[in-house]
Order: sequence, then structure tokens, then C-alpha cells
Amino acid sequence: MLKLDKTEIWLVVSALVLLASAFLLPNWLTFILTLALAKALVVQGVVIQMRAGLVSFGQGLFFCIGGYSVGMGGAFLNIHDAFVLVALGVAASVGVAAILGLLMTRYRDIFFAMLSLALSMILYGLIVKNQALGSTDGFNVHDVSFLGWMPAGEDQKLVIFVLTVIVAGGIAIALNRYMKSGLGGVNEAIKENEIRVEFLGLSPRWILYANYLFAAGISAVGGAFTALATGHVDPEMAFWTTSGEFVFIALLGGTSHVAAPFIAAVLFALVRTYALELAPHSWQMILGFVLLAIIVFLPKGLWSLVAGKRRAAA
Amino acid sequence: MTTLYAILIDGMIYASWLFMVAAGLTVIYGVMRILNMAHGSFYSIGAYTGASLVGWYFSGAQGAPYWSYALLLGAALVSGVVVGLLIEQGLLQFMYKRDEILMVIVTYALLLILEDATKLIFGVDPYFTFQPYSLLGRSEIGELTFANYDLALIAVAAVIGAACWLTLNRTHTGKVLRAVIQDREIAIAMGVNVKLMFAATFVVGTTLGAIAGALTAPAISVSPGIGVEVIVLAFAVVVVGGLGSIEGAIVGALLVGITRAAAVHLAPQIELFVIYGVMALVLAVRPQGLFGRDLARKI
Amino acid sequence: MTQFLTGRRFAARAACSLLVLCAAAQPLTSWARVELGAPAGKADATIGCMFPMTGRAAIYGRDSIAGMKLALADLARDGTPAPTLRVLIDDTRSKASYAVRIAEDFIHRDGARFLCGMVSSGVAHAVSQTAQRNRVIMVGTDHASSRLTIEAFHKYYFRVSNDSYTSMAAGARYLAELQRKTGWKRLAFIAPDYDYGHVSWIDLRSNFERLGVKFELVGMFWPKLYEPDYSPYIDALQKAEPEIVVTALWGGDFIAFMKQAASTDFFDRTRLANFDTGANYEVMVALGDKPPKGLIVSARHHNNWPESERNRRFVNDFHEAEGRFPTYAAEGAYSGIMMIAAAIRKAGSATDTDAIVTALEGLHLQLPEDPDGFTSYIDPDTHQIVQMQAVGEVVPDDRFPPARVMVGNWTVYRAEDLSPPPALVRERRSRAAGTADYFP
Amino acid sequence: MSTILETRGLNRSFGAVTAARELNVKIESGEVVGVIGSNGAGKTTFINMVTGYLPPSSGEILFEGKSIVGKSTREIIRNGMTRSFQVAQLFPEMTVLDNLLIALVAAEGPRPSFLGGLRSRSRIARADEILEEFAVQQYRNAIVSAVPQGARKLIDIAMALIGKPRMLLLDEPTSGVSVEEKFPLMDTVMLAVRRHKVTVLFVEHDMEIVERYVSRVLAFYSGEIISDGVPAKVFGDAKVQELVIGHGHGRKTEDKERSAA
Repeated sequence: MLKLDKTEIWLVVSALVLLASAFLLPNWLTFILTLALAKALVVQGVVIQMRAGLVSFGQGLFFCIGGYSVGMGGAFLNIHDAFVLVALGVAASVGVAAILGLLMTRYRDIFFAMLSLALSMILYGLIVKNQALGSTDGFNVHDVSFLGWMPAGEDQKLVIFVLTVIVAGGIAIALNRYMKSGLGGVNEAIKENEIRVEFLGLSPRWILYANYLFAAGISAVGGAFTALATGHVDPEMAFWTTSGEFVFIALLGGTSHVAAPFIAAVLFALVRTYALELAPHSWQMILGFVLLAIIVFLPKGLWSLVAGKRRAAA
Repeated sequence: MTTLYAILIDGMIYASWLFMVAAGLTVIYGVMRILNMAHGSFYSIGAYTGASLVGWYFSGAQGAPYWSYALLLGAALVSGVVVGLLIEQGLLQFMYKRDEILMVIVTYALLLILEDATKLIFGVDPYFTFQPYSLLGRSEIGELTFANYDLALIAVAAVIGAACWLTLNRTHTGKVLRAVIQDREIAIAMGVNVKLMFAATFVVGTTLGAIAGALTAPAISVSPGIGVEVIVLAFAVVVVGGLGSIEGAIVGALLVGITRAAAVHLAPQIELFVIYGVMALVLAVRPQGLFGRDLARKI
Repeated sequence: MTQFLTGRRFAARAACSLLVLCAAAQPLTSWARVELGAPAGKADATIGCMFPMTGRAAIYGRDSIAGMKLALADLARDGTPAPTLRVLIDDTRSKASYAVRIAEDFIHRDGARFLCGMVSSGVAHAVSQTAQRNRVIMVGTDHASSRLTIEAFHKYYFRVSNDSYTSMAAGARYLAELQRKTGWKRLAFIAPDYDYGHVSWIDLRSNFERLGVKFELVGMFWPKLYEPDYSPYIDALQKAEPEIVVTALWGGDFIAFMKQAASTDFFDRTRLANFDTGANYEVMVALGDKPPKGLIVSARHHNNWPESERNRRFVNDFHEAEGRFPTYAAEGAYSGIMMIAAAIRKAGSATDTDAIVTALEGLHLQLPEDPDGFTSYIDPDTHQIVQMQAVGEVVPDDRFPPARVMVGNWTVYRAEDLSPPPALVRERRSRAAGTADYFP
Repeated sequence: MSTILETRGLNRSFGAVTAARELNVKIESGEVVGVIGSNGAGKTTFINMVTGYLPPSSGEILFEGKSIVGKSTREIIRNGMTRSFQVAQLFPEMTVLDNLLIALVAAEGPRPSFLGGLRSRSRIARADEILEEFAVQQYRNAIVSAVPQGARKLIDIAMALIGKPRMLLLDEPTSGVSVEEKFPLMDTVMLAVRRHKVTVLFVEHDMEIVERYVSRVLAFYSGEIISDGVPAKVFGDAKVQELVIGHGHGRKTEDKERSAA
């Protein structure tokens, strides 16, 4: 049924290795990996739109919707099944994206970035002022069951890690297909020359709209898993510096390979964890210098380092 | 009726502060097409240098108090020029060929660096230097009392606005600058030293940000994070007014300022949300802002 | 034909990323972590404590650690045989999701039977739910929201410092007496816009209702936490022309608000009251020698009250050890360690959690906060420590340099008058059943 | 021969300037119609209206009998009328092969597939055929921004033809191309056009090119068509001589003088 190409085979292998390592690695590392993989899904949402020429400085909006849907589902609607909660998050996120997308796809580069930033700050403003949602403190996510099964305390984190790896792997394969598909190619074409795409009989606006919705969906999955893993949600998820971080990681990895955002997210998480421990007051500075180095020396991102100059070499 | 006066005057005070903060940002974007995320850090550097200098001056308590205002401006000028030159010459001048959106991310990296740099240099604890603020006393307008320092800020903002507008529209360098804004390549072809223009503009932009910070320092407790706070507000003003236009920044500051003042008085709950609401609304209707030029699609 | 990525190159990449993972795998002991007391092997019980050690609230973290050192020293010096305690302290960075993570590490990796500390109520609330889930005792030493001992109460949660209800009860009584003298009618309230701020207002209002104090609420304002610019709120407050302004702003925010208000005629026409954190030593230092007029303040611990031998020894020991005088966080942390030690001694075991819970309920222990003739005790129903509270005004006093003013003209309130009536506790707990606080 | 394109009473004015006045044109399928006229004569306005990029102030445009006024560019392209560009509009950072593959995907339908791979074997084979047909196969894997101007023009036209249009607008195909390359380029284009049986509307300044490749010429001057017919007739027309070619546009006339002197 599913004929996997070379990259997809390696994706499956990497996922299996990660799953196996779950039992070897200390649980604080699996926790960091869970968060990194969940964050990588949001970064994929940024990357898809970046490949079409749009830089979203407000992807935190859908990351937050995904997270809060899980939190609110548990606290207010008494839904405690993980799969239903994640689906709820994706549905809410794609619903919001369906409306906002009509407006957002009319804009390009700086204006798209600023409007997306403004919209995510509006959500931030709404949540911060809302008492029932614990305003700036946010609130805890209740324990979840997985199709009825309720694992004991610490195992729950392991189950969430396994679930994240599997879902992230599935999405990675879908993204790989998408990037190499006709639609994926047209995406890059829109970035290069939107008018030509129009004169080839396609509607760039509807393709960007589809991108926007797809990115919103996987960002919500990222938000949902982050909420499940940390057990807490707060308005910080929609703040513009969080969205800035997603753009940072997207650039760190580069947009040319589906695995790049995953590797970049893990590296970012590790660099930040060590930087936080070593220099609690200047970890942001370290990240700032890393970003500058990437832009100056590796415009195509870390990925171009590893994949070598495949185009020129062929 | 008094609430209407209160909203108008509070709105004016807040608008003048917003304009001072946004002026540097819109000047730099106008000429250099760089949306400077690090502008908030220049604001906080100006605030920190101003606050620490004035704090030191008053702890000694020898000189006449009114010198502290000169000290504030001096601190802003020095820190603005030094930091501006350092960044422009050290980094930005090599990157003018890069496309706009990448420059936004370069300045985001600068923001991350400068935010931590200020923490390392000035520490984490807040600076309270209220003497210059309370020195000017207060005055009554109707039954309302306002700090003279705030009212003075309106005048200072007006001066800065007029200065920017006049240099841009009524001086020779202004004409040349506008040529660079229209088309960089042709300006170079006509022998304009664009490199110098960019360096000067960037330093002016950072110094304007630092001045805004230094002049605000006496009115607030200067602490980490005020820079990040200010950037998004400055974006709202500049985007509403139209990127790169001084008149736009003035009108944008007034619009956002008065809306926020109304919100604080009438519906404090929606205060934060209302600013971004205005920004999203204007962007939806006129993406290039009230005064921005519509970028034609040439094929 | 260009392969998208040749197998060889992909393998190289996968290998290098795995290498990075393994390099990161060696146990990351967080350098910021502090360890006190007995080493891992020899301790009867391990206590996992969490405080902000970076950012603006770092001063409370530093003082709490010093307070704990004093407690461990007092336990060792004390005649009666005390349990050997191992105290681990980590940085919450004032972020709830991060604190929850540290709490779970303390429980599962370090085998901590107790969690303690936490300055922000939001962080405390998140960790409290983790403590309940893992059936581990949590002793709050510095966060004050009464929600933790009422709406979000659970069997394993205790608090050893006055909460917002106790402070507001003392404050309401003080303002009731002031009303009989000055007949003030117009009151305004301003507090940071998060859980602690809103709960403080709820507690003040319910105390006013209990005491039958009639007043006109002329304004309520909710600046965000760490707001740098209070001028719009000060202007709005002046327009509302209140006679009394009660605030729950704390630390740097409270100081910034007072300094900005001092540059206006705010203090000529209004009296500012802060019953929960106003008298903190850090605030006294910041007031310098010209405090604003009419300030009414109280706090969970004062360096100059009570004049008891125990309090004087605590403050001097702290000054000798740290070279500065303590903020109120120090006494809270000190009490936390002493309470845990006393409970283990009373229960006779350091591992039987339920026995320790029953031992703690109703436990009496003499603390620096207690004036002579009174002993603090834990309320069996709310697990909140019951202590006397002293409210006063700012008076010149340079016995504790660098502060030039301290609190004086004390009005002291009996502990029994300040605890929430059981009916109110039941009513608030039932109402909480449907909200985000409710925890199955 | 059926009429493929007809305009009735076509007007367009920008404020006071009338760029098109009462244009009535009929083009039969299979024709190669040259459009000449100095800058500002209304050529570009006419082309932009006909390709749906610019709505007319009034009048009717019928393509294969159906009105295309008010239709989006996309719909008009889907109906079989497309255009190439004076400055080749390609995807600069992608390879020439990728550019063609994108055009092939677009030709397959308005909603590109999410699953099917861009680089399917059949599409690559079809792309290679097109590269041979336009003699640009040596640039197959080169990044477009590194490809010379002439080849880029050919690729631009090739991509336009991939959508199997019935009518193609050539917008100054030889502008910016060196003199030696001009005629080989035009031969390749005309060969491909004839093989695909495409009607061509052909905007060109170079009279030598117009004369050699065009079956009919429309001469524009200040928004009106002043002459319509076979090249010999139009070039012979005194008004065209004076108003269009007289403006020193016809390179032919200058060469004659130089050679005569």
C-alpha cells in the first residue's frame, strides 16, 4: 500500500530508534525530547508556509489553541481521553484558521508576518484577561487516559513520549510526501514567482490557504502534546516571543528537508537546557549569536551543512 | 465630561510617548527597509543608562537638580550613538543585499543578544529614579491633575516629530534620503553615498529609541523586559500609520494612544487586546497602513 | 539522477544526531541546584524545595535558602534528637510548567517525601496538584493565595505562613476600627492581574461582609504583574477620589507604585494599605528616610516584631550568617523545615506519609513569628498555620540598617479571629467543584 | 477557419488618456498576427485586456465565442488563451527541469495533487521531450538564474505551451536577445507553435522579425488600429510609414540607408 521512499524509510528507522531509546534514556531527557518533537511540529507549520514565501510570526496562535483545547477539554468539558483532546485541539485550530486564512492569504512577507503577530497577541490579550482560565498563571492539565487505559504517574510521561514519536513520525512522512508532491513543488514556485503560477492557471491564494490550514492543524497537534507532556498551559504559548522561537528553529534547521525541523528542535532544546543551566542570565544571548551565525554563514540552515551542495554536485 | 478630558489628555500623553518610541523604528524602515526588532533594546539601553546616571547624580546630591535632564539626554545620545554605530558598522552594513524578511530575523537575533547584555551590565533589580519626574510638579486642568513631566513629554515628542518631518521633507539631505527610499540602485547610480546615509540613518534611529527610553526612565521602574514590551507597541503604531512614514507614525500614535486611554478608563479588561485589534483592523483594510505607499506589482 | 538524499549522507546525519543525544544523556545535574543537610544515603527524609533564584523574585529565593540553613543548624544544636534531613533546592524560574517538571524529578529521581517553598501562587497551585497525584506532602512557605487551602485544598497540602485570608482579616479589622475613628466611606482596590491579586480582593470583601463594614467601592484596577508604568492607574485612582486604597501589589511592583504615586499628591488625600506584603523588610529599605504619609502595612514576618527572644535570635543569627537582615520569606522557609522535623518526630517515622499528615494536623510549634504566650498551630481543616498578625504604620527606626524606617504603632490581632469560618470554607469549596481548580 | 478571438467596440481609458478606442478585431485560428506600434500606442493595453489581466472600460471580448470580460486570469488560461512575457517570468532558484515540471503539474488541473510525486517518471520524460523540442536540453539541471537570456525566453514560451493553449500571446520574444540568436530562436518558436496548431498574437518592434514570421499585421497608433492586413500591405501603407515606422523604429530602414551611403 504505502511505498516508502528512501527518506521515509530513514524516518521510520529514526522513529524506532527513538522509541527504543525511551527505555534507556533518563526520563528528564525523554521529557525534553517530547517537548522538542511537539515544538518541531509547530516549526513544520512555519516551514511549510516559509517554503511558499510567507514567514508566520504568529504560529503561537495555533500552538496555544491546541494546548488550551486539551486543558479546557479536561477542566470544563470533562473529556479525559488523549486522542479526543488532541482531535478537539486540531478541530478548533483548523476552524479558526479557516476564518483567519481568508484574510491572511491576501498578504505577503512583512505584512503577513505583522498581521499573524497581531492576531496571536490578540489571543494572548484575551486569555490573560480571562479569570476562569487562570489569567497569566494558566492552569493544570488533568490526567488523561489513552482509549480507556490510565497509566500510573510516571509511565504517563513515557506513553505521551511514545505517542508523540509515532504521531510526529506519521506527520513527517505525510510532510515528506507533501514536499515532494506536485502541490509541494507549486508551493516553492509561489515563493519564487507568484505571478507565473497564476499564469500557469493555478490560484496561489487557495494553495496558500490550504497551507495555512494544514500548518494550523499540525501546530495544534504540537500544542496539544506540549500541554499533555508539561501538564500545564499558560498564555505564554501565544506570546510573540514564542512564535519568534519557532521561526528561529525553522531557520536553524533550514527548509529543504523534512527531518531538518526535528533535528533543529532537538538541538535547540539541548542548547537551551545547557545554556539555561550554565548561564541562567545569558542563554538568550547564546541563542542570538547562534542565529546570527546561521544567517551569515549558513543561509540554507544547518541542513545545508549535512546534505552538502547536492544541487550543484549533480 | 471629565472622563472625556481625561481620555483625551491621557491619550495625548500616551500618544506622544508612543510616537517617540516608534519614530526611530519608522525612520530606519523608511530609509533602509529594515523592520528593526532590536529597537526595543535600544529603548531599554537608553532607559538603563539614563536611570543609572541620574541615580548616581542624585545619590551624590551635590549639583542643581535641573542638570539631571541634561544628563538624561546626554546618556541617551551617548548610548544610542555608540550602540547604533557598533551594530551598523559591525554587522548590518554587510547585510544590505539580504531580503527584507531575513533582516527582520537578524534584528530578532540582535534583540536576544542585547536583552541579555543589558541584564549582564545593569543587573536584574529595577531602577527607580523618580526625581526628574516629580521635580517638575503637577498642574490642574479642570478638576484633573497631570504631571508636568508628562505634559513636557508631549512638547518633546512634537519637537522630535517636527524635526524628523522637516529634515525629511524640507532639507537637501531629506530629498536625497527620499530618493534612497524610492530606489536604492538608482540613488547609488546618481552618486549618493548610500553607505553613509544608511549608517547615519541607523544611528539616528537607535538614538531616537534611546532618547525615548531615557526620557521615560523617570516615569517607570526600569527593569528587564521593558524593551520586549515596547517593540510590539511600536510595531502597532508604525504598521497602523504606514511603514516608513513620519506622518503615519504621528497619526498611528494618536490613534493607538487615544484608543488605549479610552480602554483604560472605560473598559480596563480589554486594554491589551484593543491595541492589537486596531492593528489587525487597519492591516486588514489597508495593508500598507494609513500613509504607506501601495507597492505596485510590476511584471 | 540526483537522489533527494543519498542513503550514505542520511546515515551520517542520523549518526551524528544520535551522538549528540548520547552526549547529552549523561545525567544533567542542574548546576543551579543547592543541596543542604545530610547526604543522600544518611538522611531520614529528603525535602524538595523550589524557589525563584533568577529574575526579579530572586531575593526571596536567596533568603529562603538562608532561612533553611538556620533551621537545620537549630535542629542540630537543639537537645532533643531530630530527624536527619536532606534539603534540595532548585530554581522554578517563576514558571509553573517548569516547576511541575522539577517537582516530578524530586519525587521520582531523588525520592523526596516532601515538597516545599514556592513564591508565586500560580506555580504553587500547579505543583500542589502534582503533590496530590503522587501523594507527597507539600509545605508552602511563601505563596499566600487562600485558594490553595480552600478551593484547591487536598490532604497533602500544608502552609506555614499567613495566607491572603488571614492578612485581609487583620486588615479588615484595622480598617473597621479606623472607620469608627475617621468615618471613611470610599475605598479602592488595586492588585496584580493574576490569581493572588484576585483572591486577595475576594478575601478582603468577605472579611468586610463578616465584620459588617459598609463602604463605597469607587474603583478596582488590575495592572499586570511587573507593570513598569503605573501612572495611568494612579491618575484613574485620583479621579475616583478614594479615602482608603488597599493594594496586593508586592515587592518591586509595590515599591514602583509608591514611588510613582509619591511624585503626585496621592498620599495627601488617600491612605494606602498593604496587609499581606507591605511591611516586608525589602520595602522598608526602599522607602529610604522619606516614607509616604499614612501607610498602613503588615507582613508574614517582621524583623522588629514580636520583641520575643526567639525572634531576636532568628534575626541576629540570619544577619550574622548572611550579613544582611531577612525579608519575610526567610522565616517562612525556616518554619517549613522546623514543622517537617517536628511532624516526623511526632509521627515517629519519616516514610509513613499518612501518619505524618495526621501528626501535622493540629501540630503546635513555637516559631519566631509567635509573641510570648502564643504558639502557632496548623488548622486541622484547612492545613493553614494559625498565627497572630500585627498591623502598623511606618515610623523612623534605624535599628536594622540600611533601612531608615520600620513598622511601629502596632495593632496585634489574635490568631483565632483571623481564620476563615468553617461555613465559608465549605461554601467556597462547594462552589469550586465545577471550575479548573477542581481536581478529581 | 473559425474565429478564435473577436473584440467588439473595445474601449479603455486611464483617467483622461484613452489607451484603446473602439477596437474591432477578428482573429482566425491558426493565424500568426503581428502587433506593431510605438510605445504608448495602446499595444500593451490591448494585450493586457485580451489576456484578462486588465478589464476594459467598455466593449466585448469573445474567445472561441465565449466572453472573457471579468474572468480571472486563471479561468482565461484554463480556457486555452495564455501568454509569454517580455522579461521571462520563471522560477529563478529552481532548476530548468523543475520549472517545466511545475508547468506540467499546473497543466494537469487546477488542484495539484497532494500525494503524487512532482518528479514522476512520466512527467520527467515529457519535460525532456519539451527540452529537446526547444533545444535547451543542455540547461536541464542548471538553476534558471544561471541560464542565458535567450534560453530563458525559450523556456518561458515552452512553459506557456505546456498548458496546450489554442492561442498564445508572444510579448517581444526577441527583445534582449543578441542579433545572432534572434532568428534561430524565432525559428524554434514558430516550429513549436505550428506543431501545436496554436494561434499567435505577436507583439514585436523588430520589423524584420515581423515581416518574416507573421501572416497578418495590426498597426496601432494612439489607441486605434490604423492598418490591418498582410505585412506587405501594412508596411506599404503611408500612414503606417509615417506614424509607426517613421518614428525610426524599423531597423530595416536604417540598414538600407547605411548600406546605401
